[in-house]
Amino acid sequence: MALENLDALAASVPDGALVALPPDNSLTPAAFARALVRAGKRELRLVGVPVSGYATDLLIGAGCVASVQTSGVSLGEAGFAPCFTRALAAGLVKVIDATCPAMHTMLQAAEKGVPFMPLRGVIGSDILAHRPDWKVIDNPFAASGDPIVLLPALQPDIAVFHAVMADPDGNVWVGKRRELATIAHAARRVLVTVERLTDRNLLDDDRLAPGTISGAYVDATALAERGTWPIALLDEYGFDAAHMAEYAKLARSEDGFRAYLERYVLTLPAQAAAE
Amino acid sequence: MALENLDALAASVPDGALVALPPDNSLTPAAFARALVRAGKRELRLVGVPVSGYATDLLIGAGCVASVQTSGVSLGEAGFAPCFTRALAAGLVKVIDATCPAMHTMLQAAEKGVPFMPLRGVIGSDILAHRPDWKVIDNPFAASGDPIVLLPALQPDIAVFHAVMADPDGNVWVGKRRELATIAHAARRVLVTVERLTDRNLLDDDRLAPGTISGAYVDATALAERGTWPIALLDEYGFDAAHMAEYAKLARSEDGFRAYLERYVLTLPAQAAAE
Amino acid sequence: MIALEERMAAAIAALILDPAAPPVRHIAVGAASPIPAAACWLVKKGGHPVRLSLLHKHTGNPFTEGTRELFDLTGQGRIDLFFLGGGQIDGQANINLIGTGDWPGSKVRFPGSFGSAFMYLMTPRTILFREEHSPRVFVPRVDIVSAPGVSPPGVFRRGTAQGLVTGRCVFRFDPARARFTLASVHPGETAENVRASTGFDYDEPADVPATPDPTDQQLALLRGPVCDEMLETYPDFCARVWQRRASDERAA
Amino acid sequence: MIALEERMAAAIAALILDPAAPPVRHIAVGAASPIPAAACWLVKKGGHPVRLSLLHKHTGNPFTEGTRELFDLTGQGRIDLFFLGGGQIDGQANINLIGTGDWPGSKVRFPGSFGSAFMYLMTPRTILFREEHSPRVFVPRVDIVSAPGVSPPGVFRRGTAQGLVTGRCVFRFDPARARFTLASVHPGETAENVRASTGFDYDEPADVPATPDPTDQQLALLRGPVCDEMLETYPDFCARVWQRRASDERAA
Repeated sequence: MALENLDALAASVPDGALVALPPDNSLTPAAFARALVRAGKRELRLVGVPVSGYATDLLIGAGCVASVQTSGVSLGEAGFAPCFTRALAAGLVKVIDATCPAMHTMLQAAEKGVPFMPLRGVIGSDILAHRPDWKVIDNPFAASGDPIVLLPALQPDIAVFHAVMADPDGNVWVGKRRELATIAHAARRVLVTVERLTDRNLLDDDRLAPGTISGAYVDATALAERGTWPIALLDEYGFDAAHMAEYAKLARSEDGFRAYLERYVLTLPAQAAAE
Repeated sequence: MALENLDALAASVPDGALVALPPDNSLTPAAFARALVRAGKRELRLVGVPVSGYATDLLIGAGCVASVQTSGVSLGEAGFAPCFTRALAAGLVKVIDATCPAMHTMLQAAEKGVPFMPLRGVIGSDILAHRPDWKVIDNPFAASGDPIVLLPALQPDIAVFHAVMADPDGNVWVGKRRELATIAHAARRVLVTVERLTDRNLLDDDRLAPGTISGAYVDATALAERGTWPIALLDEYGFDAAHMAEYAKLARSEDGFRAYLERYVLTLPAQAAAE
Repeated sequence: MIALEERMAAAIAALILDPAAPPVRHIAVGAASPIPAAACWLVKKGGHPVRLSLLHKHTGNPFTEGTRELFDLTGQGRIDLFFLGGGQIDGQANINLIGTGDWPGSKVRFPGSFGSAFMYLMTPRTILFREEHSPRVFVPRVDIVSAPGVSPPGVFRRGTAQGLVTGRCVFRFDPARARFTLASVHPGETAENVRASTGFDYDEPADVPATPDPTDQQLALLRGPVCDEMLETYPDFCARVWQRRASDERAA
Repeated sequence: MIALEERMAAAIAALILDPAAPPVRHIAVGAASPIPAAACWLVKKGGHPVRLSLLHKHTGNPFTEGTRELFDLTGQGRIDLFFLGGGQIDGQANINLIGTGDWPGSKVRFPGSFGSAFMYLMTPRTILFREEHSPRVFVPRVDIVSAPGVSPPGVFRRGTAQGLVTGRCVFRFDPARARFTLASVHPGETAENVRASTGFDYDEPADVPATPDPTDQQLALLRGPVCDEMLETYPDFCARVWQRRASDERAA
């Protein structure tokens, strides 16, 4: 496991990569997203696990994104995602709609190394009609006709998330955000930004091991203090609602979004801006 | 969530129930198994998740068990499971053979509320030939023929395991033994024995929440100090190899097994015997 | 002065506690649903034993496997009631969270379907809610179906909409006929008003009752303990409806 | 005096490090496999960078999702090498962990298949091991197939047996021909001896080399740091082979 500089870590993402991002309530790698903008990445294919928020909207606004597969893009109480909405209307980004449990199921199929998994529901939704990669079969275990959706495994090229701690073996502590283990297991390459480093092995401590993702899945880490800001990080720091409202307001126009980038992304380290 | 007496908790298990038990390295409810013997339960259908050890062998020896669905029954370094082997030869118990990942997959299907899940491998094993409830289909996502096994969801009537702590809301702390969440999610009824009680809410503490199973899944708990003995409990106490060797030796004969029951199960509280 | 959000929360609480409906043990509330969240807290703080899983509660969130745990819980049959809104809702109770115009929302794009395509079929009871009651929202036929109101025989489905609570009225839904019936209109509204504001057809009794005002006890609960529970998750909502800010009450 | 277990561990280590085989980054070791565990530690303590996942290590176990995590890791293609034994093993490398006689083991019942029916097909390399080398174990055809040695075309399979290490010799396996070849015999054994002790047919070169003795460095590693790592998980094995007990070295 290599410890890298945040911008070097972001620079390692190839243009066009299929990148899985957790939503705004689950250790979003916001500082990493800003570093991707600074690195000028292009044609990224984002995967919202299962939905998308600030980081995705920022990357779309900055022109880094070709497509986003997700069950929803929103800034929560701050409203619709302005860059996503504008880029979609302008035909600059493609959205591949899903429904939340389908995103989880497709990633779990990749986690288990099976080519597909079934999911109940969904039949009758227009999502299904627009997903030629999803199939409906007759449940082989039912006595009579019982249509059920099969979803293909979804293996991201890269999964990125923020964690509280990393140890020298590359184990990272995500606390109760255990769902991040699934994208770590499913992806080909896993990049983790961390709030801080620790010397002790996280898996050797019975109190910390339950919230730890093994370094077996982690390819590289980088330090990023306040790495989820403006989003909350467990009990470490809270949600910066004022900043999110400022983002939502500025991002409503191209000019405003450019001003946001200048102020918070391109010139200043994000953590300094957060003070 | 009700806090009950250990023997009352065991008495609440109906004869004939499909009971999921974790293996000997994952918070085995050994004291609970001894209480089931004292309660004189009959015709239990045990499910090894994914394998079976001391508790299953003890229950079989005591005549509590009609069948065991499992991927293996063994006492680890202490050797073959003597009561299981003897009862199987005598036709007193039925074994339904599986392979470990199939047990996990069937329980995960129940956890997700889907009627089946696929699993790679298994084709060519005689296990498949003896599981009419497992089906082989042609992978609908493959370009050419690609047979793959589908396994039905397995929903235990009851899942039982031991935990370190329970809080007043019925949340229980299992530490890194997160896999127990799957049987808790999959089963109709979940009984948990615990080493001790705590006053604080385990899910409210970001350090304890990752190793906690929500009380939403827990139907009843009972105190059972040294509840996994002679098996280890995380970093709380170690494996009692001498006792397991004594069990393995005594259980080799019917008389020896009766002596074991008299000494450790029927007359003495197990924790006193362990001192 | 009773806020519309308070009326809607009380109306939803009445549907939750409808004695004719199956009992509710565990209710889940999705993202961006402050009015249903307030209704659930109102039920719970009113002394009814019910387990609430509020997905977007930052602290004390009951899940350790993220949103997947909510969908798995629902798959297991453990969630008795859920709430769904809609950018469009039609008379067959189809909901559209994707957008208007052609796929995937060529006129107006909404955020997306979230879990609706699963939850609507897998939950025994769904209460639909939408504050804006206009022909723009309540349409004869949704442009895009995020989740269908009813399903053909043979499609696995545990339940449908129980009702629809809007800023003007309460509808009940009959899945056998795939049709709404006006159940009550909020004070200040009339049956004619509702008809004019609704793009879909529905049934209407000869006498349409008024939606009861929240009781004084309910208002006290909403403004006190319910707001206390919601401050962290829905700060803007609490500020708007109850003029309370978490930051006024504790250091940030 | 070199213990047979030490010879077998060294022979397995040589197979692990076989330069002709694909490189090994992550090895998993199942339950009740002390000799393969010793071989893996020998490789690692010998300075080869390899990740070991030892399922039954009580402390420092790398998994937080139990054995499921091992099988998921394997499904993901992250486990390069695994070990399997067998109550019976036949000349096509079929293994039987269920029992002899009729299903499910009417003559002798073994513990069960564990993960073999999955791991054998999903792991790029499997090393088979069995200390007892007799016609009772190495049979023409296993009574019951826990996991097949080879699979027909079209069946998804990542790998087969690389070899079979016994108390008498080392075999290599050729999946294309579904047949073993004798690779070396341990000191004190002869090709004739092996033939007489083996129930299945196999190929044999004109000159059968001797299995090399473990080097002094290997023996020092096995008896020191390797045993240190194994004491907790395999106390009986360490006591038998190396006359060391954890309880002698620390308070229980």
